[in-house]
Amino acid sequence: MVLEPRVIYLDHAATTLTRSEVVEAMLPYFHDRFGNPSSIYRIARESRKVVESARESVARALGAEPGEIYFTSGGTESDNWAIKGVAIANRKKGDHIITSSIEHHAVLYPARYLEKQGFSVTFLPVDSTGLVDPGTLEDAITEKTTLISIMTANNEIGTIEPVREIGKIARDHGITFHTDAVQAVGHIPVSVKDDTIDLLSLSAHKFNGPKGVGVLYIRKGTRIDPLLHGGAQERNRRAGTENLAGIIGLSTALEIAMQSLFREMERQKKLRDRLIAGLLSSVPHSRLNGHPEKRLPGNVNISFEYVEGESILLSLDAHGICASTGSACTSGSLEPSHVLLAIGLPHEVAHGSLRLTLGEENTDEEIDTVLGIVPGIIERLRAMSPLYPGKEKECHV
Amino acid sequence: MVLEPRVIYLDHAATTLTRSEVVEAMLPYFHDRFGNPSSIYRIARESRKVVESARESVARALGAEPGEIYFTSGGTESDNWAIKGVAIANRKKGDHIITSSIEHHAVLYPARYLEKQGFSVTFLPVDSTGLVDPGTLEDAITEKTTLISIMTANNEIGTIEPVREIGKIARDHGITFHTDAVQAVGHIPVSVKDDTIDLLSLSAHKFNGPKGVGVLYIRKGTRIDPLLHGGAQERNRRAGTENLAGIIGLSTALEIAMQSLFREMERQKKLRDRLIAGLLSSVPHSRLNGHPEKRLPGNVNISFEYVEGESILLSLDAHGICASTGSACTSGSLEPSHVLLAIGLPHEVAHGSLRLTLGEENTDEEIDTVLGIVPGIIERLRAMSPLYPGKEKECHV
Amino acid sequence: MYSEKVMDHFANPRNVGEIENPDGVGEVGNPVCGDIMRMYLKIEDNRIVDAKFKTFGCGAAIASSSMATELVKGKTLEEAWEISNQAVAEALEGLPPIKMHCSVLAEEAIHKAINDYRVRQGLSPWGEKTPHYHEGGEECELPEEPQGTAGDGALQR
Amino acid sequence: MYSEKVMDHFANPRNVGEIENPDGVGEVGNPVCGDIMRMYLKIEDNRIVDAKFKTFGCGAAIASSSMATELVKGKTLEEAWEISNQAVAEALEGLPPIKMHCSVLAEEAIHKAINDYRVRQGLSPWGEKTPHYHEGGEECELPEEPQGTAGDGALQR
Ligand SMILES: Cc1ncc(COP(=O)(O)O)c(C=O)c1O
Ligand SMILES: Cc1ncc(COP(=O)(O)O)c(C=O)c1O
Repeated sequence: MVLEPRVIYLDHAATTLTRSEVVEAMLPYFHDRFGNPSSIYRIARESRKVVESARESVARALGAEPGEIYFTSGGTESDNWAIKGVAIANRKKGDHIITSSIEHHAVLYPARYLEKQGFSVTFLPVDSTGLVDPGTLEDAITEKTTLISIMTANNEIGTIEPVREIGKIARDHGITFHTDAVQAVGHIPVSVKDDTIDLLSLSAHKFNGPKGVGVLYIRKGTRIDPLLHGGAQERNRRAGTENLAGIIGLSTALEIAMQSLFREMERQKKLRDRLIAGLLSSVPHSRLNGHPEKRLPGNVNISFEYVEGESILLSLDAHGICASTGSACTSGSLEPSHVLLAIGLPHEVAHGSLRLTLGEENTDEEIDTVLGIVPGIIERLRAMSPLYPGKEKECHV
Repeated sequence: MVLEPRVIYLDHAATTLTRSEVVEAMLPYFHDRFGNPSSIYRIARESRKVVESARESVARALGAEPGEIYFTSGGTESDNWAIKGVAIANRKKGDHIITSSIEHHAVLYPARYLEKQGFSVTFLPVDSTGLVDPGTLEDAITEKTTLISIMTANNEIGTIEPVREIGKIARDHGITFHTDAVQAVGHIPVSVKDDTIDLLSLSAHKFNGPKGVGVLYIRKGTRIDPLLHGGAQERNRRAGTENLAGIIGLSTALEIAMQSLFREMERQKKLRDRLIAGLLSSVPHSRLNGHPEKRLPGNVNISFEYVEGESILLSLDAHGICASTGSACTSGSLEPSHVLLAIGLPHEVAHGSLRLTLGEENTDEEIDTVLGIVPGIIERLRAMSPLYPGKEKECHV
Repeated sequence: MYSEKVMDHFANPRNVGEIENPDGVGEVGNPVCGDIMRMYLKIEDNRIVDAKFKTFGCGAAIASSSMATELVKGKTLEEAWEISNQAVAEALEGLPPIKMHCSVLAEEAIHKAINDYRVRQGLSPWGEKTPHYHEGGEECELPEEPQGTAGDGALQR
Repeated sequence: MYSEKVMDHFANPRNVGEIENPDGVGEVGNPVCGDIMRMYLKIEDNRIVDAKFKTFGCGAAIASSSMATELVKGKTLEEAWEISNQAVAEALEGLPPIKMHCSVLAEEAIHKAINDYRVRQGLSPWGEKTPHYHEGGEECELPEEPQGTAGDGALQR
């Protein structure tokens, strides 16, 4: 990591650096091998070839067929395409879709947009650890349900959903199943075959690939309208000149991530658990958000009562630590994270959440540094807080 | 140009190489300065800053305000967003839109999709040079017209449309005006202010920037729905983690293109006119498609009767010349270019078209080479053609 | 995002704490919305001789509280009453548009604390502006989805 | 896109030209659709002793014509009749899916030329397959917009 020497980057769920090897792999496709894959001459045919081998490589990583992989501009486009494309293509069949209340906005807002267009949407609740209950989901299915969209893993609290069970339920009812796996792919094993997934979104910049490129996996035979109409690219389903370098970057990054998947999972889990245990034990009035075990290997999300998240982030930033919060104050809205509210946190506690997400370059020493810094920050902010009952009234949790 | 020594690239309307200076400018933003512009810590704030200064730079090039520039994944997304976003947001006001029959598929197909959703669309005819008639356009306006979309310059035949007159008509009738300027920006002067344009699409890879990034200019006050719903990026209008490196690439490429705009226009016009004159005089039964003067400086489009375009391209490719055709045979459809049909070419003549589009790196010597090679190729193919009346029957045009 | 002045007042806030036996106290905001500001005033001869604050909130909220206490100290009540949220924001060398409401909170906290003093003194309170959206927790939701019209000062992240 | 064999037959097509006083001629395709193939046969003792072609069309159309003339030469009419479009495509080491119709054209051209000969000889023509979509110009449009279902062999550019 060539950041400033002192920077400790713990916001990998927001974005990751593009690995040097990936940048290397992309570089020839900007200037030297720039041919448009849709053209006919040799330099264009070479572009076509690398796009198709990238497609094969992505398909292998997901347990899919190459013809089921569609390159997009990122997780948001993939999600929008899946939700709106399936709902609208199947409108005659039914106008009901099911999703959860903790989806990323790239799923939630398209669903709300569909509501405005006359669709009906069920936003399933989750339990206090962020899990969707498959039974509740099955009960929500009606004759008009055409789409179920449940994320593989949550971006804020890291909870891993029972995708396999949900996939089975969807299949049993003949309903199309989409999963937003943007936080999962490259981090935990994902198989569209094993989990009977019909559509899956992923985004390169979440696994050390470039920003602005993603994939929508679409199982063969799935009814879906295009979102981007135009040229005949991507087998007539996703128009637009292919982002050649981006596609190479995506597939290269995914290949590298898959090679060390299990090793890196184990390594991050250890760091994660040490970070969680250390923070909970050293800071009173703190709680872990998300599931204790069914959790992304790199996700730590803790609420510190009586303080507000943005002021924690600013304080951490002064120490060179990059992190994230579910507080509304960073997002320009006044409502804290819908995910933290959905797992039952009171507003004021949701405002005091801190998300630390690990990546490959994080070390044991960095965890030590963070554990040394956070308690002091929280203590200082609490001393300023009119809500804090004070040390004397503390009851350690 | 670091292509193989012998390659003569004459397909700049399809895509261009990303300039070395542009790649240089992008590079730091993959690995070293990769922060998510929406985050709060220093490395993220730096990303925010460069995105905003890229926005200002693009705004300057178009005569727009920075707050009117929205980064997208390319020309296709910009076109889709403009057409569907405006039509749907204004549906209550009216359900009629006007466009031309020679638009790029990224405009035509969204318009056809809207037809399926119950909108009515007028596809204006063009004259034999590809010009839309502003009077005909004005006559097509009804009380229900909410959007006019006419391209600034055509990608196949290079015809430059009377955008200023059309913009004025739209403004006079209080109708939103979109122009697909994907082939124009960076190649001819474009000003959203002078031409009273409400929305404008552009794409970086058409002016030596990277593929997979574009802009939709949206005049302040324009009613439009988002196409990509999700995060709060791009002032809540275009969700998705910003393609940081791509955005830098786009703005850098545009700055460089604008610096030498007039000089390069003059240079390319000379090459273009020499190429046109040389081909028409050395190959019988050939005709220029598009307007003789109102024409992109880099566009040459000629039909050679009795031969089919793909076989011309393959023959040129054998000589290292990269070109394009309006023949259906390269596109996998059987219908030749809708643009060539719209200007009145018979199908069989449309199949025999050759498009050569110039770029900055093309030289006088390359034009000489092409002029030396093309006539022989056409002659050879004609000798194989059952349609060719034979030399003896030739009447030079 | 934040000016150096904001960061300075966030990192080294002036006048943090409580005043024992204050002459006036004003609390505004709502923890549900993510910020709450409490201002303590010590008043002698119609003049603010000391001010302290406690704030739960973002960087701008803490900096605005700090700056507001600095601004009121030494002022007469009439002078202090006239301190607008713009004055607080300007003294901080500007606030991002989405953080302007923190300066509004500061202005409201000053008004509340002064009126608390006036009521304790048996005086009638001065007319406060209608509190901004922070007063009612249920009102702290801003429209999440974009409005139909571009460029109309939509939120910038 | 194209195999080396296709490129070879495109760059160096065998048997281009016409046969003076041919025994059979078959023309298929339609210039409106961008390809037309004319095949000339010289037939002696029920055997094709020479074949030539003229073709307006894409690389695959020219290569298929070239290969088809090569394949029929020396064959009896019955043997030549059995040459399928797959046989032409295989001899070319494959054609892209969207170009398979060119091999169909070649098969049809062989059939037409043989039947032309048979009719000239006063024989009844053999039964041709129903011509593919190229025969009628108005039918050469393929669906331009994607169908509703993914992965069902949609066109690949
Ligand atoms: C779960 C999830 N879905 C979707 C997205 C959107 O992806 P992108 O930013 O690549 O558009 C993100 C990340 O931003 C995410 O975490
Ligand atoms: C006129 C025109 N509009 C739109 C597009 C689509 O742009 P992109 O390929 O960047 O999506 C192109 C080029 O492909 C074009 O030439």
